[in-house]
Amino acid sequence: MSRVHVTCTINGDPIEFLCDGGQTLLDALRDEVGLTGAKEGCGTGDCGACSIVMDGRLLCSCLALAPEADGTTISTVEGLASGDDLHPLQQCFLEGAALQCGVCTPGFLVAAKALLDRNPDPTETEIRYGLAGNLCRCTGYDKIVRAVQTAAQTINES
Amino acid sequence: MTVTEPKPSYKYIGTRPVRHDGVEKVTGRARFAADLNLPGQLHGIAVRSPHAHARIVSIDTSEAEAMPGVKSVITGDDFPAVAPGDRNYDMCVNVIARDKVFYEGHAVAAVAAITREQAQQAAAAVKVAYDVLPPVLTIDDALAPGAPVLHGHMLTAGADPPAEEPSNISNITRFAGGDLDAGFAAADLVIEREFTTQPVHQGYIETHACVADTGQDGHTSIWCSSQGHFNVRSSTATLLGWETTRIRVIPAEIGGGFGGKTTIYLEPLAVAMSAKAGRPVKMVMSRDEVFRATGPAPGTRLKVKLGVQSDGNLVAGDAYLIYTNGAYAGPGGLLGAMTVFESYDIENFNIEALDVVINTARSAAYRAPAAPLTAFAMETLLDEVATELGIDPMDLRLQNAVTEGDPSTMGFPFARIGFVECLEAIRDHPHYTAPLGPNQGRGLAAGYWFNIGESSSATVNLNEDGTATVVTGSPDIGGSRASMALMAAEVLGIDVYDIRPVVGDTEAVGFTDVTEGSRATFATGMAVVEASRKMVVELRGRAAKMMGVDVDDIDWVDGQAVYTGSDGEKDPLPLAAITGKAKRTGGPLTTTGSLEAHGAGPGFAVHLCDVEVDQETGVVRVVRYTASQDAGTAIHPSYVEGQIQGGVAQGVGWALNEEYIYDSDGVMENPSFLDYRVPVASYLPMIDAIIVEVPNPAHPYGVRGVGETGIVPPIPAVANAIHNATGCRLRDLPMSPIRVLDAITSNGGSKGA
Amino acid sequence: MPVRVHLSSNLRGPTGGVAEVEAEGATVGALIDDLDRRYPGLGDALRSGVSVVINDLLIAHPDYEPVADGARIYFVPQTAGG
Amino acid sequence: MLTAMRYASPTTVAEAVDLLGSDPDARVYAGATDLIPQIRAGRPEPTVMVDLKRIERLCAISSNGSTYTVGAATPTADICADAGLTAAFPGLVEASGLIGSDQIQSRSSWGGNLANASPAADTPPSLIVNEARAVIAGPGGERTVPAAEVATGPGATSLGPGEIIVEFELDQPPARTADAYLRLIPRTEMDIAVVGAAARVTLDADGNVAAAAVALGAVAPTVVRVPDAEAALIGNEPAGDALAAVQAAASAATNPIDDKRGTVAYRRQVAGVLARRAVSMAAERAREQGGQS
Repeated sequence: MSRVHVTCTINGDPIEFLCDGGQTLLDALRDEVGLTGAKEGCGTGDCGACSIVMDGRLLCSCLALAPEADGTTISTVEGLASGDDLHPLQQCFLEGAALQCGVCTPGFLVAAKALLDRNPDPTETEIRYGLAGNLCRCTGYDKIVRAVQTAAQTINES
Repeated sequence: MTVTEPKPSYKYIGTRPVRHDGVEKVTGRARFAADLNLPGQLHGIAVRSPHAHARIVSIDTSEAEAMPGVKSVITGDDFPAVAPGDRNYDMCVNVIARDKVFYEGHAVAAVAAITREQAQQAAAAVKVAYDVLPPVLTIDDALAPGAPVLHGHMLTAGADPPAEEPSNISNITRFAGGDLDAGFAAADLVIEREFTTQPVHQGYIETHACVADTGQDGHTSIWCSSQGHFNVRSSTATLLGWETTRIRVIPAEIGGGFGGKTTIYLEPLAVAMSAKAGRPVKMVMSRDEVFRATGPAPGTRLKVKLGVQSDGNLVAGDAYLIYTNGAYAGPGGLLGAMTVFESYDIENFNIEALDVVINTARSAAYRAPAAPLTAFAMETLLDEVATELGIDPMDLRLQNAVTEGDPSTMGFPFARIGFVECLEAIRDHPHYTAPLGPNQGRGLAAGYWFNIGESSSATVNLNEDGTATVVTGSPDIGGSRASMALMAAEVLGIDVYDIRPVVGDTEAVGFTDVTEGSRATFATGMAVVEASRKMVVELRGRAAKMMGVDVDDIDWVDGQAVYTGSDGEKDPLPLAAITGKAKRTGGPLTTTGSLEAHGAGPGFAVHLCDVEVDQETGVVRVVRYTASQDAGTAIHPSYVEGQIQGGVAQGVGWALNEEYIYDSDGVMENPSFLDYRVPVASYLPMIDAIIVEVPNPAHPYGVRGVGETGIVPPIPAVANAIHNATGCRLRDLPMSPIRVLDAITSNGGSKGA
Repeated sequence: MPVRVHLSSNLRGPTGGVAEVEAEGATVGALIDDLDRRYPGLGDALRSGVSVVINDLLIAHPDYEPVADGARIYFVPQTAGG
Repeated sequence: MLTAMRYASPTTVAEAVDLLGSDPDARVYAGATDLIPQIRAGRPEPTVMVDLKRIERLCAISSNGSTYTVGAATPTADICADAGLTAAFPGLVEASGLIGSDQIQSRSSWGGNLANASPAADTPPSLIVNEARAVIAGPGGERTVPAAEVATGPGATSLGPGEIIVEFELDQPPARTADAYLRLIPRTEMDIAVVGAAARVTLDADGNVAAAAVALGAVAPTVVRVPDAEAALIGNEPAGDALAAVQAAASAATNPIDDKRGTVAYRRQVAGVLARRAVSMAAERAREQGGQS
């Protein structure tokens, strides 16, 4: 059984890894690349905890096969901050107490970043539908929605 | 918005600092149990029963053991025998079945291999021969004459006369007070209704996971996600028949629990396999396993009857409650009995509660266990009473609400409680009188939950630079580290960011009970305050030494030792000046607080919910929600609001969509987040959380537990709102579009009585 | 000095349904021993899964808790939580 | 997940057809939003996953003025972002946008939605009322069939061994024509339709219905057309009795089952309600469009 050699760019870094043909991208990121920010909450694309962006598209990495990453550019939650400077979304999640247990937080941040990249000034409803693929069982979403609103404002003002 | 009684002014308590573990969590670096990998690690998978009820005839592991990469295969035979009736029997045989399986998903064996795929293939190769038994799946099944009895040793506790034959009723609880017949005779209105509810899951996003590493010396370390690592240690030791001290449990970050991680499932299996293979073993449940094999909240059938006088005075209450606790005995009925009438002053009452066992996964605690369901019954009945008598539902509750000195169901008089204040906070909120749109309705409901104390430990270490490390034994599920730091900052008088709150492992901090019963900020907070106060005594002593004065002349003010004696002026000594000289004044500055917390204070909540109902499809949308809750004192208000909002969201899901669906063989039909529908962001409105602060006199800062009460009122609040919008009373959960449309259709299709 | 002890209604089997009884003891544990002498079987009921409320304070494991003169003691079932 | 499974990413239709035709256990991999969870659960066990997303033709949207061509693997996110499609087929685009979350939208496609042959799929009813044609490539070359003929039952299609849907063709609708799609799910997002209803209406100059199509999802083994509803609309104003007839005809056309997501009675009743609302919404859109043309 031969493993597949994948070359891609993750969070700006050139990365090579070996994976099985049937391995999910989530498992490869976590087990082969060592990036454990994306979490497996369901394995069926229903919770969004494994959200990443591949070639500009937001997706659940549990529903992608790892070999598909060859030649792509991927960003994960680990790439959201620049050095010590947190992304405004991260800062607003912190200041707005938009996380409790924190296990869904990486997925929310990645999805919210994709949402704001596409729609820099979303309404509350657009945020709620835009993040409907990410489950949070702790917060009731109130503070998450507010944090995304505040972050959008911060980004738009800067 | 906060309703506040006159209270001491605090410098740190009540502020909203960024949580100390926050940066790690927003950058993806926080380590949850499944994120840890050890060198040489194997992957473990449980083999689970496809049958809801069966006798295990034989287990053949030989083929699995011979497969490539397989290093360890275990069955129940690898664990010490446990006798039926032993106090740990249920827990032990739930983790791994012995002679019988009691639900679909019950673990019967486990395998560990080099890769997860090898383990999966080997798990599929374990051959289990079952003698399938008829499953007991509902309350009616369980209570039917001649029903198959799950546990041949189970005699009903609390039965009068004492039970002589085994049955599926594990426990009967009875509470009574006053004269029930006289109470109903004095009533002008008597209403009796029956309610049914289905099991629901806590739905934490992180599945159960652990890594166990057993060394040559026979000691093991376990990294895991749990609400209480000391409990993981003792339970694992019990299952393995090991001395507790052979096990060290290191708490990973925990991705939600809500009661579901107060018990154990994987750890003893991982340890046993690790011991057999001599390598670390990691186990991570799939979502499917979480649904099938870990504890949901009970399903129920509840019958409640109220007697009311025409002025709204509640004079009699009769409740007959049945809770299914899954495959083993559980406390659902007892807790239902303790909560059903607890919020109201009803002189004459009778409560009988049955706990029954059925062939579904063993129930685990879920946020205010049992109370959301008794509230569903009681608070919708009150709504009906208000409608019948033409009394405003708020006035009806204010009139009958328990206040300080009123007797609880159990007889003791309530200490200072904040129920009336919570009601008033909602009454005075603009939401209460805001106009409703077409097809909209508004529902009011209240809820009650205890808080519990138990054992907690904290250590305060002052560092050379004048900062402090606060180590506690309570896993941080929802931001409790920040609360610990705030309380320590308040006592020590140093900045909250100069305190590093840490959750210590079982060998790094004193024994601490499970994070349950909303106890972390209350009880572990007390331990932090005690350790911090001891530290202040110590610091005053050191300062006195440094200043050369009597310790009685030193006060501790805003993080400094201040001389109050009459021997002239002396410069105050800030904490950092004292820690910098610790070596010369007596050595390291470390104090501990270990205590059994007394005086847990009951918490009340009052919720107001607006729904919009599509009268042609039965689809219900929650369009506005306001919730008040007595927090005693909100240590970190943002996280108190978060607890309230999270409770509301879970309660709304429970009300409208969530349920376990089984086929006729007891196989779960919806074990995924697709078909087990927890609320998504687009399903909910903003949730306005009003913190009411009626301090708990038993806590140094007045804290009441806040984690659970918020899930109690939403179900009846939604039900009452649906009634207000449609004229239909829904008494069966979930209030799905199918049920709502059915109710509307049988009601004549329009807003009726 | 005897104190007044209140039993939640599920604990009243051994007292024949009587809610409030008298007992003596310097600690709650001693009180339970005394109650067991007066109402055989009550001791067992009070030693497992039972808390007390003394002077508004809920105490989950009260065996060695001192009982002051004039105290009112309420025995209640222990709670759990999630 | 199977370690032995291979991954292939052909860049031409011919390569894909070769791969699929030469191995009966090869599976098409487009979005795989259903397939990957199924494989993880142990069934099916493909030998090779043939990723279609690197074949340009399968991911392109184009129009020659009279016909739109949409690659079968085009992510529905791209379809929703396409102004031409949105103007011409608002209901079909809405249906496309309802498939799962934004994350799923990056992967879901018309081809996947149709070939997966779930009776509850969101886009097939809309593809059918818009008379979409599926261009199918296989070992024997290409053929074009009505989209309605692809799914033949739950999980079953008319696709032969080695055949894939390459693209869809949709004719530019005539004037005063619009479609709509409504579905019922319990929680606003992230759900499988309990009932889906698509309608397309063409109005004449007087505002009466000149042509109509109504199709229902999740109420039978395959999408159900409702000819009685269509007949009731023709020549009439899309209001009052005509809409009531649509509702009754739609309910009557259903052949639903009881399952964990819905009951027969509920599906039947709600199918009528949604069909009526979808017709009404499509007619409203057609009317607005008439004002513009």
